[in-house]
Amino acid sequence: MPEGKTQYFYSQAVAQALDEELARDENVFLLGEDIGLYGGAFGVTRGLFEKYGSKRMVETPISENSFTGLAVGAAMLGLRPVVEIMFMDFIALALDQLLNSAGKLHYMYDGQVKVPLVLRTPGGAKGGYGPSHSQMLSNLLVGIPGLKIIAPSTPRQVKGMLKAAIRDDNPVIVIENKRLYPLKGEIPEGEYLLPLDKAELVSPGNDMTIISYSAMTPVCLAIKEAVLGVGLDLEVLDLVSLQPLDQESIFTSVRKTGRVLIVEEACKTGGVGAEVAALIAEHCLDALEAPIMRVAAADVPIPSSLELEKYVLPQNDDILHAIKTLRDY
Amino acid sequence: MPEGKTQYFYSQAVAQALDEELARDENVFLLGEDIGLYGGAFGVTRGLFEKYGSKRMVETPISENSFTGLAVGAAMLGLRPVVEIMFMDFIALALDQLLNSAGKLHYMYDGQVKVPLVLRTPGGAKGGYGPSHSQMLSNLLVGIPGLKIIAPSTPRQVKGMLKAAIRDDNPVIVIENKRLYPLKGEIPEGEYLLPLDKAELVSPGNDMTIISYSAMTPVCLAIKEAVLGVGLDLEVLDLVSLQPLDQESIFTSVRKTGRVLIVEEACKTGGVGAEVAALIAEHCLDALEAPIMRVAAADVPIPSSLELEKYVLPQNDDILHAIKTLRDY
Amino acid sequence: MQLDAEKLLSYYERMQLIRLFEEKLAELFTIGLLGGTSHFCIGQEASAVGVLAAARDTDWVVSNHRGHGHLLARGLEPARVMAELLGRSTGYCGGRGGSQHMCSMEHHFLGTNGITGGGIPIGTGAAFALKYKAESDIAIVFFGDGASNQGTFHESLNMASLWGLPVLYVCENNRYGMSMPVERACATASIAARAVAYNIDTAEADGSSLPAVLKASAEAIRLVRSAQKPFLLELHCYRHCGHSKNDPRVYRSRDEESQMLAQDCLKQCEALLLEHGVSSEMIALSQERAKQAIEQAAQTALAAPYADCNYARGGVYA
Amino acid sequence: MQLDAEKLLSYYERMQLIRLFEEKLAELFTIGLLGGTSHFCIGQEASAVGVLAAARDTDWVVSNHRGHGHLLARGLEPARVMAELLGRSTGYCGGRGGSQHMCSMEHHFLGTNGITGGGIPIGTGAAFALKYKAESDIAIVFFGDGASNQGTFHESLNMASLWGLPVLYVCENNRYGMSMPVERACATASIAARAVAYNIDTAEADGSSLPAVLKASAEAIRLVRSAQKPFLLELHCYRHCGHSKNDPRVYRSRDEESQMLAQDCLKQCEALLLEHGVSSEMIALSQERAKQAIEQAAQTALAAPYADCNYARGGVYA
Ligand SMILES: Cc1ncc(C[n+]2csc(CCOP(=O)(O)OP(=O)(O)O)c2C)c(N)n1
Ligand SMILES: Cc1ncc(C[n+]2csc(CCOP(=O)(O)OP(=O)(O)O)c2C)c(N)n1
Ligand SMILES: [Mg+2]
Ligand SMILES: [Mg+2]
Repeated sequence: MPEGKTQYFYSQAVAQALDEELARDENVFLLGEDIGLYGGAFGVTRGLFEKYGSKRMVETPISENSFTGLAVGAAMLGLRPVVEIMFMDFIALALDQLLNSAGKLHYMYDGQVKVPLVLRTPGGAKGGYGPSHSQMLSNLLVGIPGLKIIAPSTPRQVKGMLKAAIRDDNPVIVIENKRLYPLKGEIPEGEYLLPLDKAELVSPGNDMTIISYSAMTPVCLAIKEAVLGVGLDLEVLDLVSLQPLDQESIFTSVRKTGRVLIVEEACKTGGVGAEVAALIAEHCLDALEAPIMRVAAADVPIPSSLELEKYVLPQNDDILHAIKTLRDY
Repeated sequence: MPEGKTQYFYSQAVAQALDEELARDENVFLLGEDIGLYGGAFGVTRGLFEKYGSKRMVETPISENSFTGLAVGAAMLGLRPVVEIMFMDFIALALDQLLNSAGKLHYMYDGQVKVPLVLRTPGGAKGGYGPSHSQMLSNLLVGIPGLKIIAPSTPRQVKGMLKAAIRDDNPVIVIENKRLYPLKGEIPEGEYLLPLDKAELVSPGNDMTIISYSAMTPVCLAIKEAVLGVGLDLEVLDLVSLQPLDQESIFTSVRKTGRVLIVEEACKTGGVGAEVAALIAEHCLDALEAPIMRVAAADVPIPSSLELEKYVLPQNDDILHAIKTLRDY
Repeated sequence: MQLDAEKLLSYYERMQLIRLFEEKLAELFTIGLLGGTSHFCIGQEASAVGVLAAARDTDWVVSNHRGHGHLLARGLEPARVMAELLGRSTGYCGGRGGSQHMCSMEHHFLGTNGITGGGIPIGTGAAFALKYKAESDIAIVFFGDGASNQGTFHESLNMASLWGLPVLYVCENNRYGMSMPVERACATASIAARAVAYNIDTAEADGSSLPAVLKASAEAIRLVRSAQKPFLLELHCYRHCGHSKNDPRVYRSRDEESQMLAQDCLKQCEALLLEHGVSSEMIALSQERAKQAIEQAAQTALAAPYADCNYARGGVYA
Repeated sequence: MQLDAEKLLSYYERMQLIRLFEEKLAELFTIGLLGGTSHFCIGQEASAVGVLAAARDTDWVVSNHRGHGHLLARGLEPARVMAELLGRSTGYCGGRGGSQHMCSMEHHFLGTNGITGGGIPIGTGAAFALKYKAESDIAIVFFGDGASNQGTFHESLNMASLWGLPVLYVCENNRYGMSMPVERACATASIAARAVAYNIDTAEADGSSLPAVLKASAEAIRLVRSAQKPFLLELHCYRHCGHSKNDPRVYRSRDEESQMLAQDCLKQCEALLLEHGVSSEMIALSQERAKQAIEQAAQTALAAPYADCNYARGGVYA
């Protein structure tokens, strides 16, 4: 991290993006529970209500399915709703409108409509929130046609991508992360946008590719530092975009290192990691010098106890163990 | 197919299982839309209302989320509800209760409760039903901890497994298929149960493993016959159980043939096929003589037009093409 | 809304057009030219035609699975609606949508919808946008008695009321949701009675009487537009046909059906035309025009091509 | 339900126990011994204690995210509830559930629930099972004003009414859903008013008055049990605390809060005890007993061990 430049929290970066887009385009409005004076469960939208008022900052009753559907209808008529689902765990309630409306309308109505909807929601465990407030549910969403899905891991990424998402004419799910909100990072001066379909090679290396996203990326970067000492040079690739996946970047890295570990906070089975592994096994088999490994949450609910939670979520030791296995293969 | 023995439709096999379990255990009841006199959208429950009456055959208002939740509550108190969701596409409406209640309660309440719930639903395209009535949504469900998920492909399988599912103390999703309902097959005489966690080697072979489930299994079996002529001996493995996956059977077959094609009706991205591929790439890499290939539906909504639908769903030609690619690799 | 003979005849002709359109579909099903499934509104034509006659062309319409009447009443071309059902590239959605997923933005028709209750929040969102942009158009959402049991009904009406959204909810209560009689599915005697829970004004009308529909919806639309708040109009109607293809209608009696058929909206409208001094010959001529239009539409649609492979697999993102 | 001094004192002590339990939690949060989040019911103790005092021990209870009061009023051991919150293996769910996911089948307590509105269909399903098995117990479902905006409220009440299910819906209307005032979230003046849409009988009562809660819920429970049909009881109450940890309560005034604090259910109950001739000393003694119980509970809970790794990763299937 370069010294001297201003560092912002991830949550501030989200707020900046929202603020700038609200100011830029009056068709942009926010919709969700307690996003007004309260500022949202994690304080992300704090201050925006005072600035933009109740027309642009629409606080809803607790009706996830219908306010998401309402946003779809509003988007069809040209507004650009930014929906907040307070915890990602609650997205299941809104899934019908995402699956059967938002993702399908542009295609099934033959391009007559666009659904420029953004849905922001924090996934991941914050520590002790328990089974219904801790899940990283990327698995549920990836594979729903018509959705774009991003899971930025840094303040810089989330600001530039959220702004791009709001300007994009498609439904975009922005997976934020409770553990990322209080992390700091540099944000470029002035306005900038980032593409929604590119992975980021956050740290090049030669010996092994670590693929991760959301809050697991900083974890993997720290592990990279840790294993430098034993002479292992990891390449850390942050997926950033979960749908579409940036296959080229993935394949390039795998072809370079020949060894792949995928690290995610979601449950192991049926997730983004599985898709990435399957793509690699289809397109880069010859480059592989070792099995494709995945480290992810155990396939159980996330227990409330802080102690138990640790055994369910991917831990540094799990990652280190997998790295060692791959190295020794 | 052996001659002389009685053949039953897949839909009849489902009905037989329901009938036998309703007769056996009075805690078993059916719950869903239009399952009474109407017999369900596909006639599967026809005749059961006349036999068991309105206490055991509970017709619901159109309230998928809550009647699924109601079934969860009833199951906690010891009943054994068999819920029908009329088309699998509607399961998104009930997903919260599956994700945050049914799948979690036994674990998060520390084993104090069991949720012996069965949810039956037909997935898949029947031809021209369009974007909201044709989806195979296995992708949405696989990876939800605590659920068992099966997708039987024959009358024999579905009868024995549905009966076992009803007796199982966990929530079990039974994915039926509109295209399978009118297919015939033999059913053993007398009562039998089949395990919920085993794949079935439906046709052994030496040259290549084809892994499929639900309505793609008969398609793959037909293709096996077709390519025998060109000297290719396919091994067809029907997953049957999508969660948990029968890893041993998968790995055994892959180690035998060294070549794998996964065929599914769901969208390609993020699905069961990806998980199977990922498991193989982790556990059987050395046995692979060619990339792992997948044939699945395109990642778009399923168009209504019968002509267009063909281009989106996996077709025989796609499968044959993949087989050729694998063979020539 | 004044109802002179000329207007009445034109509404009658549109209702007739809808009826014949679906009878033609039934024919095409039978001879195997039409696949998939669809839901006819035979018996409910007055509701579609009446409500949409009372609306502005620029008001936005959201429909449900039983939408052919709404589509044709809104003025979409029968040939292109038929083409959509036949999966042809000239259909309103190029064959991608079909009966339950058909949209024409040009007609301010935001789509039929295959998810029961799924269109209710979408229409509410359209009203939200109209209010946001301070436009004077309103949203009109059609749904059935069965759909009023979905959570979306409750959640959406609540928001519409809280936020004063200009939306007319039109419940076509045809007594059944598929095979389920409304009495066994809704714990209240009427759907309108439910609106109390959201502080929304309501009216009920005989959905088989075109004048009653016209009157009630003109009044309701006026209120919604001027007061900028939602309204629920319950239209009591009946579908003479089955729920969808191959419905033997075991859940209701032939007696009930013939009683209801006697009150058929088209028959009622014919009687009214005669009262208004329109001759039988003119009525017959009108029927003939509708028939010709449908024959023509079917021919045009059947002659149209299918789109190709690239079209099927592409276009998921804007 | 007769309310003599002795009973009243025992209810008071239970309310006191709940209050002190949560004040202890606040302490543990502050010194970092407690993680996660939880929602206090400070101010709403009379509702939990009153309703459950009127219920049978074998009636089945479903709670929501704000469930400590319901748990303790139901007679769960404070030490084991606290242990659950602290994630210890002696907790009712071995630490897996925590505040929002705690269950004790032994107490016929079907669980707190972290999904707003998620418990409503579950409790309705419990009532379904009770009716199915022809048992005389009923189900009691606690939820808040905010939860009444979820589709599950609408869908579940409709089914309960249609099928005559023995369920008491208890809406603890504390005027806010998180930061959202009920007037901005519900289009009706009361939650009870919504039950009309499902043909369900209702009553409203002052949730800060223990006698009022006792009376209203005894009556409601009697009705539900005897008539085998649902009932909605709306209890008007107030949480003096924030929604959860770290809530600066910007959405309401300190003035409002102090007015409501003056009507605090514990204060009211103390006055009533004095009226009933219970001396200040006896009240003080009761307070002391509750305090000791909580201190003891906290010590026991804090001394308990955590479960191990295998326990965390196993046990997902029965
Ligand atoms: C979410 C969902 N559940 C169930 C269905 C199947 N279904 C289609 S129409 C229908 C009945 C709808 O009844 P109603 O709303 O009264 O409309 P009607 O068919 O009578 O016009 C049902 C159950 C569906 N399409 N979507
Ligand atoms: C589905 C869902 N949406 C949102 C939340 C976040 N949340 C937790 S409690 C709450 C407010 C609930 O209000 P109310 O039902 O009135 O209960 P109260 O907190 O006032 O006791 C909200 C929005 C949640 N837990 N679940
Ligand atoms: Mg109906
Ligand atoms: Mg509240």
